[in-house]
Amino acid sequence: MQSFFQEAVIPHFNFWIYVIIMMVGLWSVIAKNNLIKKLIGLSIFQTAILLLYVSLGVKEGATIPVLDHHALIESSHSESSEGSGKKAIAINPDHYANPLPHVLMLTAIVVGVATLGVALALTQMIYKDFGTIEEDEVLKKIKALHDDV
Amino acid sequence: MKAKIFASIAVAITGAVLLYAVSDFPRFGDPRSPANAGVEGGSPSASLYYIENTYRDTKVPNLVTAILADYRGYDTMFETVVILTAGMSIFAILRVLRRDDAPGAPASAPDSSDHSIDGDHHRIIVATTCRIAAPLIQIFALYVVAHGHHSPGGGFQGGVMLGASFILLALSGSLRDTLVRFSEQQYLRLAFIGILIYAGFGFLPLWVGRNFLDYGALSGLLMTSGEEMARSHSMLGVEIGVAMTVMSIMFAIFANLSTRGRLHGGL
Amino acid sequence: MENSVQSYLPLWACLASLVAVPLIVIFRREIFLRELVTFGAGALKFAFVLAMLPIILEGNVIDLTLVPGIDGLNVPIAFRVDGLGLLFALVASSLWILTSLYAVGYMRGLHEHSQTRFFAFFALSLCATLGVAFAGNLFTLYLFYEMLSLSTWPLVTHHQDKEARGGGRTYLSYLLGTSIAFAIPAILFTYVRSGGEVSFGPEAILSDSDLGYWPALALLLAFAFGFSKAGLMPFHSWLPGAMVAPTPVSALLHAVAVVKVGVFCIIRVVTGVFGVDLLGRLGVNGVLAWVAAFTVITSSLIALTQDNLKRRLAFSTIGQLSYIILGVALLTEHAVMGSIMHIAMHAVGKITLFFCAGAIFVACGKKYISELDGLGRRMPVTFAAFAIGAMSVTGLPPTGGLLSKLYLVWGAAEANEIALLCVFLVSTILNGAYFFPIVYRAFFKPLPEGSADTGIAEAPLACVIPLALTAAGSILLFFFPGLLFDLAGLMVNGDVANP
Amino acid sequence: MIVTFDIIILVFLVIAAIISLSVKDLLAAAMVFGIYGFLICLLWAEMGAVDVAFTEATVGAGVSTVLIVATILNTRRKSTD
Amino acid sequence: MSDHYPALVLLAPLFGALVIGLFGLRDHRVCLPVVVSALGVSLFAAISLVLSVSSGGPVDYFVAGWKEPIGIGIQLRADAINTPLLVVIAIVALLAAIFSIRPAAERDSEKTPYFYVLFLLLCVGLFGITITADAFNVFVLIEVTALSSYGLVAIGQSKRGKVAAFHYLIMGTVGASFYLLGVGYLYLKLGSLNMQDIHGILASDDALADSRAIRTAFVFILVGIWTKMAFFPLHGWLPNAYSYSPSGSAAILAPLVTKVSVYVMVRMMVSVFGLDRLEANVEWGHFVVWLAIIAIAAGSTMALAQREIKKMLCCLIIAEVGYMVGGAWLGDPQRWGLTGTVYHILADALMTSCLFLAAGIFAKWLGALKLEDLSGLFRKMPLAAAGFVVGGLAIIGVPPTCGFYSKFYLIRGGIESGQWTYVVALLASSLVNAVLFFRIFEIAYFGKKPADSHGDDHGHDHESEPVVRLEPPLHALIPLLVAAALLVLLGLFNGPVVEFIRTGLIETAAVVSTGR
Repeated sequence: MQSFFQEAVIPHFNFWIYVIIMMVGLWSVIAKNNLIKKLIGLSIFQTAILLLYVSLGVKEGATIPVLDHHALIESSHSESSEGSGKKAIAINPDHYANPLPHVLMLTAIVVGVATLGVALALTQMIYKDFGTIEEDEVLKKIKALHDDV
Repeated sequence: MKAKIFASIAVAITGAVLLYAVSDFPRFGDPRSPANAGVEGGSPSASLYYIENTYRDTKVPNLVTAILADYRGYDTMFETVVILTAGMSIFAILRVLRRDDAPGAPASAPDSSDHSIDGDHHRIIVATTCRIAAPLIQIFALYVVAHGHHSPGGGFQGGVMLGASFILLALSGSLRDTLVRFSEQQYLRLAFIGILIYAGFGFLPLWVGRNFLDYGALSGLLMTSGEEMARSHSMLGVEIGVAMTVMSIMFAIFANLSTRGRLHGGL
Repeated sequence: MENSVQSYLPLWACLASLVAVPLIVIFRREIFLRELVTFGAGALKFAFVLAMLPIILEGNVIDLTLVPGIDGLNVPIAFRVDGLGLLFALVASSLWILTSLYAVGYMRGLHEHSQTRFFAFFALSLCATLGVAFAGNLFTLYLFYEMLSLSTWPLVTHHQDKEARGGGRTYLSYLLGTSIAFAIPAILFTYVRSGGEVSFGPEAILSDSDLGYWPALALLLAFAFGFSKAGLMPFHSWLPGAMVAPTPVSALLHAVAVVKVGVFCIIRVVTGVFGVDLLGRLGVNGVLAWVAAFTVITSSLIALTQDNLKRRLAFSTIGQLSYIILGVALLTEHAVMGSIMHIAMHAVGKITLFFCAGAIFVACGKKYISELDGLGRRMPVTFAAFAIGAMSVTGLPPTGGLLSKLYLVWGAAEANEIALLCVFLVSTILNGAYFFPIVYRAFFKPLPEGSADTGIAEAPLACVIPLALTAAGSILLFFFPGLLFDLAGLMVNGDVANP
Repeated sequence: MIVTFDIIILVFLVIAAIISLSVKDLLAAAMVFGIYGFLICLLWAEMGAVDVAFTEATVGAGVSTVLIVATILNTRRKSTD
Repeated sequence: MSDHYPALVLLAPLFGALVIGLFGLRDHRVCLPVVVSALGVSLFAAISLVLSVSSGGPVDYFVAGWKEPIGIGIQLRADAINTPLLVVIAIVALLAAIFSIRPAAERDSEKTPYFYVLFLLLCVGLFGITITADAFNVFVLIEVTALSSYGLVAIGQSKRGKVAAFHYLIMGTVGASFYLLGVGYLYLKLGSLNMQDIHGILASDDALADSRAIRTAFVFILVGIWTKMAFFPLHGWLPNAYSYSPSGSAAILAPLVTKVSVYVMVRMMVSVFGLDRLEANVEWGHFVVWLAIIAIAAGSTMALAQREIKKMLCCLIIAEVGYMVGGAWLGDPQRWGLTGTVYHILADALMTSCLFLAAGIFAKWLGALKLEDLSGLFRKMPLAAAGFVVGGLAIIGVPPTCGFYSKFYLIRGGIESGQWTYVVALLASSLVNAVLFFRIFEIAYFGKKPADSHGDDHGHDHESEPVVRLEPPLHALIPLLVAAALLVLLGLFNGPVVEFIRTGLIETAAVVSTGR
């Protein structure tokens, strides 16, 4: 068990945790009776996927994906003065975190909030129509109202 | 009770499948993993290209903003469209449009439930501090939007903060006063103008015969030294468009949610 | 040996009645114009079919592709007129003119409601019938087959009362059900098996394919039961059910058009898809023959027990159809010729009987055979025609029915199927058994005393003339069968057979 | 990217998620959801994804919590499960 | 301007939505002309794309001009599989837009501009999904489509509509997140988001392609897409969502959203994972075909049990999705099943559009929700009833309509791949459809008064002396009749369409399977 923990879990710790968070979210989306609890579960479910994407772009000992602005300007000046085409200092990619997952996750976060906003609007209308935000009570009331266009 | 059992089964299956695959992942934080450095069979890794060539292509040190606005600008345009769609859906669901209360008209007459500021002592302290803090937040937000090229930030973050400043005013003071400053007609129009700016920047290269969203073609229009600077400036323009849309939609969502579409009273 | 001629005649023939449909609707107010359109379309259609006769008689075939099939890729829609197709088209279009005349008299006589719809759908179903006759491949055949079932449904349920609804439901569930359940898979299997080749050509589609005994049997039965319009047991009960329809519908459709389409499709399948030699080699046709034989005997027995005149005629039709299938299943030259000729003979004979049944109903509202005592004296022409029709269907000398039945028997002897030979003879006797008591009862039994003997008289002229003509027709066919022989001969050995 | 710091935040994250979903009072759930949001923002910053951290702070944790609270005040506060 | 069609196809509705947003909110009259012209431009662009693809092969379009290393920018790709779908989306959207005009007097007509903004944003999403060749971009556009469809479902007055929209949102978001998860796993193992690039790597390195992560990725992408297309076990949201939404929304959502998800599945199978690899592990194919058979059976039986028209049509959609998924996974040698599926996407979109337009007319102008309310329909609305009849016959699969031909190709695929149970399921389901629709025709035909009828399959419009005529206004009737005519046209001209699809399929499969 110890070796399994050392060899399998520690190097992928982030990925194990993201699965756990995702399952917590998924469980509550299906099992919770309260609509708002469902939505909180849904948001947690979506943030878990963010955790996967960002943690696959992490590099050990790498800084944030913003290039050191001033060093580049001096290098391009010095390089343009010597007239050599190549930039003076090469940017070592291993020093910078992988920027692509970050871009994707910006989109995913915003999509998550947008969905949450629409869902909350629907919850309010359900409350206005049925007077409750508990799933089972809402379904009972729907069966009660016989035909509504 | 049935839902709980079904949920547990579904979670168990999904969890098992996910964990089954986790052991196949590269080590966490490994700089040479396929995502970070690509696979020999495929084309050269995108992220390596971004890190090495972004500054050469666009003169923008913040890689994330560069990818966000230029390389994958098409994604971001649809992200703003997502926000606009959410705003419109919430409008369609919640907004109570009585015949007279056409969207253009300012919020209807204040009714009793709208407790204005002066009547309530505790709120005065909060309200005045917020009224002072709001402009500061907005200035910082504009800095975030403009400085997105060099430091973390950009259209989305700045836009949300601008929206948050109005939400702060609405929360501390009354929604009715905030709506006077930032009426429904204004924020709806601003939302659409934001995307118009973004799509406009994308549409211009088409006249010059270059593909959609290819900012390099705008160097003539923007009178910049080279294509790279044109890309950098148009990215800023695009970020402003995004900020406008995000600001107005975030405030619109809050205004509708807090008053369930009646746009008076509020929290 | 037969070259194909490109000509648009089959298309015009089909379109003649299709064009009539909107015209009938437009003239729904002016009754006379509407009838004129129906007759005009009938005459036009018959003329186009006649125009094709000389071409076919010279031994060549008319081909016309409407939607091209791209190298087996898609489903082509094409016409191909040959001897069999033309014979069936001749019978259908000629009898349509008479039936239109009859229908006008019948509908006026009974003041039926919504006649425009009736005539419009009548024209449409004729277009479908000719479409089947001229179909050049299995898909076009299926396309017009389905169109026929759908366009005849409103005719069957014309009265829109309780039993019309029941009849319509059985009618559709049988026809549509079997066609989707059996016909489509059969067609698709042939399409896949023959590598995309489905059009009827000089030699059969599957003739060279190495089909095993059981798959071939399954395919043949799927086709036979798929085209349930041919009324093979156990999928026959839609035909008696369809008797709820007004008599002109029963007369033309359920004696000539719809049922003959079923049989026509089966003949197409046997000759065009399997080919006589493949079936002979596998011996699969024996099973079909026995199914048909069983249908002949049982339907004739049931017909004996029926008191309703139209239902008795319906069961007799089921029997006669199985004659045709039996003839084809025997595969010998004369049997196939006999069955093809029987299409025409039975059509003319049975339509006369249905016309008489309708005339009786119009004249005195009687439907049941037990009520027909002594009517012969009151309605001499109708019952004389009935007698001639009965003789033709049973196959007695002065009428054409004898020739086709003779060829069938000759073919059975050729194939030395003694048992099937007996089936033919026994069923002939049974035919006589359920027809002639009616004639005897009408002429020789006295009128029941209590009935008002003055009121009953001949049906209106518009009904009587057509039934007289068809009766005369069946006699004529006995003396001048030349045309039928030629057309039938074309199909059997490809050149004009001398009688 | 400090591994121990990473693990601590992740553990807190899971705890915050479970608490937020199990507490009965919806306002409390919303608050803990806010905490969960800011913990995630801390995690992104620690992992080097600063832009994502900024967005998560403003959009993910900030606005979502405000919207949920606004909805709770317009509907009902007590939750059965 | 002409080589920018891939971008123009979805920019037109986007600009349309912006124009309505800016000017339409106050003045409702602006809405319709803008919508029709925007969709007209998209239709024109889609048709010219079809022409250019048929003449010159697939068209690649690199947004923002990043071409050389393929994974940098976002690539749009128009090939034989998606361009016909673009044309069908544009046509169905145009029909639905014209159908859902609400005269100012109507009850909730003040929401018309919001309806049309969401309508156009939905079209943007649908066009985007169909044209893009970037795996992540598909997720963003799925969200655009999803959000606008939640709004369209809940825009009406019906209480049940809101609850249905809520469930639709929950299941839709979970589905989209599973899809995102799948793409994440692909990116994690292959380092690229571009479909062509992913396929190149998978084709060149078999060990990697069979690794656990890639297989899990495919499972999650499939499950996510199945939720979006309401494939049987994950169909819970569809019947309520589309039957309680207003007629205008149902006319655009029902025909397109599920079909585009099926297209995404086909795109994933053909352009990302490669057909030959999928056909390699046969047991996976059999399993999915079995799922499809269960879907067809369930859809048909549910349809039989329904008393409401729209609910019944929704259950038919579930069965039709079963056809398409089954057809795609048959794995028959000449790929007739896949051709049938791609053709059925087009055919089914038009069929569902025709039926939902008719159901919308009956609900709105006849107040008929249940089947019984339709009695005497042929007498009251002969033309609308004719449209409904043609739609019904197409679903049953009567020859001249496209329904027959798509079933024909699917059955041919079934026979050639030996999946006899699939063939039997298809035939049984068309029998059930026949029972369903003739039950309605009988009610409609046999109404209390001696109603007249025309049950033939060419939609001839001839009625005898009508007593009372309740024909819906022209703006509702014309789209229905156009849709019915299109059904027959697509049927008759299935030859060229299928040939176009097959050359594209063989070419994409062939080109892609050979890797770089």
